[in-house]
Amino acid sequence: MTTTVLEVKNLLTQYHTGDGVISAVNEVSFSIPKGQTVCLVGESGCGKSAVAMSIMGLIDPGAGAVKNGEIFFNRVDLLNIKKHELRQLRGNDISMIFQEPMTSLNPVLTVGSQIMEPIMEHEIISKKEAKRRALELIKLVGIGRSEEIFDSFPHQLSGGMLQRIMIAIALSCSPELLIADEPTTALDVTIQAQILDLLRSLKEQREMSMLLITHDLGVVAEVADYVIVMYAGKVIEEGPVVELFENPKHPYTQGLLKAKPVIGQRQEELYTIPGQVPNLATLKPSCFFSERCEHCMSICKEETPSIQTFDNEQQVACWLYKEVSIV
Amino acid sequence: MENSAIIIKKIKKPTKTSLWGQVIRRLLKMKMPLLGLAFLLFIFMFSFIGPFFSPYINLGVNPTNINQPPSLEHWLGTDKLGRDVLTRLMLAGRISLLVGLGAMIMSVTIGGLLGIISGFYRGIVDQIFMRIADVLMTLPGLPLLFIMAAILSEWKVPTEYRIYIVMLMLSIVGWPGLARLVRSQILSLSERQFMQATEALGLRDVRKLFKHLLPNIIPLLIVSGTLSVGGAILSESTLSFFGLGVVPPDASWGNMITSANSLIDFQKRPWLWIPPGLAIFFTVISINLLGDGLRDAIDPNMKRR
Amino acid sequence: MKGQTPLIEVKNLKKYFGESDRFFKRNASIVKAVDNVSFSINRGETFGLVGESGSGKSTIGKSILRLQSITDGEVLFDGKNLHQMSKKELRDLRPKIQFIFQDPYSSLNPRLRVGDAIGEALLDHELCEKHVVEEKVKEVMEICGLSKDQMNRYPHEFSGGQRQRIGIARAIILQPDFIVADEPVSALDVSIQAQIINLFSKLQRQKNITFLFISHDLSVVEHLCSHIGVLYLGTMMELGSRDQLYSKPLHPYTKALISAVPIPNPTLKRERIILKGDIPNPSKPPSGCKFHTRCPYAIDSCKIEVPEFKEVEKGHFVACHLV
Amino acid sequence: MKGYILKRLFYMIPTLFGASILIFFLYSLVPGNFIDADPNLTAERKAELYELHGYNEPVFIRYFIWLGNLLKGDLGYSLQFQLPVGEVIGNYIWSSFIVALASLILTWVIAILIGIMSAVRQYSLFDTLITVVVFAAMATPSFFLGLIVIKIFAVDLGWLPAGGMIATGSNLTGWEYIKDVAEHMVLPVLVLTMLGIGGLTRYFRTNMLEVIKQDFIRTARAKGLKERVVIFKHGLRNALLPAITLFSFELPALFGGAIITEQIFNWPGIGAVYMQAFSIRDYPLLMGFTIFIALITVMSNLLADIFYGIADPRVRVRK
Repeated sequence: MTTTVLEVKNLLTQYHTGDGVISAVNEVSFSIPKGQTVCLVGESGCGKSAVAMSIMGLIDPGAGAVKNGEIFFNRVDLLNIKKHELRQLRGNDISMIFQEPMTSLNPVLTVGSQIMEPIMEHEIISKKEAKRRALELIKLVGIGRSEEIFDSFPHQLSGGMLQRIMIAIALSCSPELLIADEPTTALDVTIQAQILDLLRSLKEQREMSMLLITHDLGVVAEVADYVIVMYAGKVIEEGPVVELFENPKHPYTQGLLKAKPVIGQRQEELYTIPGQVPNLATLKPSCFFSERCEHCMSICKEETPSIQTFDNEQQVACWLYKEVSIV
Repeated sequence: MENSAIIIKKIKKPTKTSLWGQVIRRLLKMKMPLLGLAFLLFIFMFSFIGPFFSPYINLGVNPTNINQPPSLEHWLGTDKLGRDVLTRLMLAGRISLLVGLGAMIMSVTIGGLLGIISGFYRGIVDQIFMRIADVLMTLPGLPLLFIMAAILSEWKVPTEYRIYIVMLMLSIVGWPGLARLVRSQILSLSERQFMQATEALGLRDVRKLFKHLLPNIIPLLIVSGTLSVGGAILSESTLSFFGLGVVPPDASWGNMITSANSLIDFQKRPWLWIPPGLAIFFTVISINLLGDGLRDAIDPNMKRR
Repeated sequence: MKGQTPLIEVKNLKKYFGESDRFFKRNASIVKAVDNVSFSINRGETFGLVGESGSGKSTIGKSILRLQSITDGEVLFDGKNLHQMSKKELRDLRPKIQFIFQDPYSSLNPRLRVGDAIGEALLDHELCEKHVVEEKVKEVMEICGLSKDQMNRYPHEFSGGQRQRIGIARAIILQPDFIVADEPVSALDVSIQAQIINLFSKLQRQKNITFLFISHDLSVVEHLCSHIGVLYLGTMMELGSRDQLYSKPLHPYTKALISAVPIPNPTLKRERIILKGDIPNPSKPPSGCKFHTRCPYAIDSCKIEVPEFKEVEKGHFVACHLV
Repeated sequence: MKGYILKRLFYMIPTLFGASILIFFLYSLVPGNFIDADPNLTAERKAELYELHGYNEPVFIRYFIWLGNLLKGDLGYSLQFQLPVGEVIGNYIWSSFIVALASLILTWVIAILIGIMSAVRQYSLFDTLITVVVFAAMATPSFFLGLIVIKIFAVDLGWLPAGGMIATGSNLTGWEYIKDVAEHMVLPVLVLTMLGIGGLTRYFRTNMLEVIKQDFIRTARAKGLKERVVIFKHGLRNALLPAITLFSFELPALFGGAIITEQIFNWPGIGAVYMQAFSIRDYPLLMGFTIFIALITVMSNLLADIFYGIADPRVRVRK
């Protein structure tokens, strides 16, 4: 069994909002094998970004906090180490890129200086050497005229270029794990194709594991080795990408796959999942998808189903499969 | 029943939620603004109803006990004409509060109106008003007030009209700031998609102004209006202190403090000039707390001025 | 149905933005947001306008309904030139041509009850008496999948999807002939998006409304639109019916666009065209064919000559030297 | 950028012109003037002076004469000092300047520090305390604060002189003189600082809160930078940026003198001179002084934009 880079166990992250405390990440467990790309997919408000922020320890203390669970990174529990120890991991062994490249860089500092920052922070290195490394990184992420780009300001570059710079920053200290929170959502489709292609090639070259967060099932199919589907703060289904797409088990995953219009496979009427995501503040113990589920049974309304593993590594949390397999 | 979803959640009877109801509920949850509101209510009662309870209501000059320190009969002592300082403080409060509110109402009306017109109609109208506002804002505030006050005292305006003129003066200096704020709010609202929607729906200007723009301007007017009352009271007290605002025999907190100009009163009789100063201080601080609270209650993401 | 004059005709539409300062005649940098675009939409059709950011699709949408002035060209609605008519005439025509906005959180007045927002245009245009309006509002809310009990609520009490339904109800209550929908579903999640897309299909069938559907999402456009135009940097690259464009795309940009859309099928092996470089700066567009800087098949003449927008087969136009 | 400045310069002219009209006609409205107010002048002497200063010309003509001199840099002639207004301003401005400068530096240093600190430690006790202090500072009438400060420090405790610039009747020189002036300066500077601290602290706090919410702060943290670096290198630089425009708005106060504080502490600055001129109707001085401040205000607005352009790369460096 390949070693796992990251192991998340019963992670519980809560936010206090206008109408009470919500469990944005509700007892979530999963692991990321070395060199693999795991995709965390779900609609807005399902808690996928909260998972990433919990791992990085970037939850805004004023808004919420990680309440329970463990996050093992190379057998070290990130939730129980001292603040400065976690800080030394960030940007060094685990790094992150975000959705909005246009606002993710400091507008008054040059692009080059922002690439050099993590290198100078985490390694004992001269400024000259750091600059050389930065110029190399700019070339690595496929941007020509690296010298000119080094001295330019963020507002002078396009969205696509800025996202490449973010990737360069994230890779500056050759991290073991790269977390990408909706990296291509804000980009045009032709630029998105470039960035996904870049991420894929970088992953192969550097044997780097990646946690990619997205709401777009197309992106998942293109980049993922393993998929985790989240709904209302819970993991409802996970499995290897091919099995999950060919034989989705959870009604929500099936619904998502049928609801998305696909080029070349036009249907007359799109399947729709009725209703909308429930208010996380008023959730009672039940399957959170029960209100919108076609196969809803009485038990679905009373008890929350636990994760169940099948022989081909696929897992699902749904009462439909409870009595069938006895694993 | 084709697939378009009907909202599953059963709605109880269609309650008529009101926006202002929510604002008040939010406001009641905030400690500091409530404290401000409580003090303001107290100071209003103190100034407008207080005098009826005081035995010295007619403020009779009483040469026998002049300059008495605070005592049981005169909680805040008496002044050089033997008048009861506490009662005079109450009556002075009436004038200061009236001037503050009056000035606010005038500058909000003038500033609001001109801001809306120039923000909505733009073109030359906008240029003219904004140039005027520029000129007024270029002149230093205080000297401008002094000049106007000087004109006032030269024209021998009868004292009872004087406070209304002071209100007018304060609003002449006050309206440009507000007009600028309202104008920029109108400009940013007009960029919003729901205003482009009124364009697409072909609604008449009247409906755009009163049904769409105005309701979205009210929060700004309320907050800026509240905060400007504090500013007006401070300016009035400064003018009156220099004998250019409210002049005796009328009393305002500002001109009560002028008693501090005589050396003996300043050193030996602090009860003459400290209470009015504190009255101004606590009133204005309460107004600012209330105004700040109102801003967060009405529109949490309104830009802080 | 084909012989009829089209409901909407756009002829050589141009829209230039630029800081041409009158006093300080500097070399104002002009942005040609819409650069000589022409197309027409027949009654009952849904015409899709596809393009990436900076392609000018939203500007075209707004210019057609005269929500924006235009630099040059003509827009004919049922034969009448929208940009020539008086303000009064335009206002009277407004109920016939409606607009659906993209952002559910900014397209509704936060301080106006939802029922009033939907019904106010009926009142303002005096299309029916006051007491009838409430009935019409309830009826149209039902059609759009909203419960009529929520008439007196305010926008902040609704989810993104519901707000978009309100925007649609506000437009169709006036029984318009033509609706421009500017990226109506791109701000929504997949499950909600499907609900709104189905609502659009229902409106097409039952209300026989002609749509101009603007989007950057090629799969949504393929699902809803009968004819599609592909825009790049303000110029129309290719135009044709859904089958013509999706089964045999001619322009390299269209091919690249279609191949760039990720397909939710991990086992699908397909030859991917990944374009190099970035979308050029609109104020300094490339010479000749604007796409030549990123086109894998670009030859010399692409750099010099602007390709002619020619009809390669019935109703299928393309602007490319190699076709 | 250059075009923008030219445009601003272009708009400055009507504003200044408007200001000059407003000032002149406001002053002309005030009946009576210095000459009438002087009792020991005989009737013909007054007529002579009227003639000399052109008082019997119609208002418009007098305005254009005044404007003509203004354009030639002559701010008019002060009757009270028998000196050109420019000179009077020149003599008294520097004493106002040192007080205003001292309080400006003090106010800005304190405001930046506590404003940033209370933003970084939002919702802490320190933050609530600062908010109360800010509200108090913004609610205090300036003259009243002056009186209270004099009562406590000068009268009751007697640590510091109550007013004036130098100990009365002393003609110290060199280092002694500076020490004496400094001692007299403490209270006025303290008052001006306390008055100014409120608004500015609140401005920096709001600015900093706004900046801390930005995405690039989160990116800086994700890079593993120390919190100190994230706040002071990334956050502070962006929070201070708009403050540059605010700094230039302080210029008029720097030269205009604090009229009230100088009056309360009878500090011989330009503000006190203004008040004095006011009571004896020395209009040329008043008008000259007011247009002088208007000019500085307009110039400082322009400077504000220029500084901002230089400081903010998004404006300085075109795409």
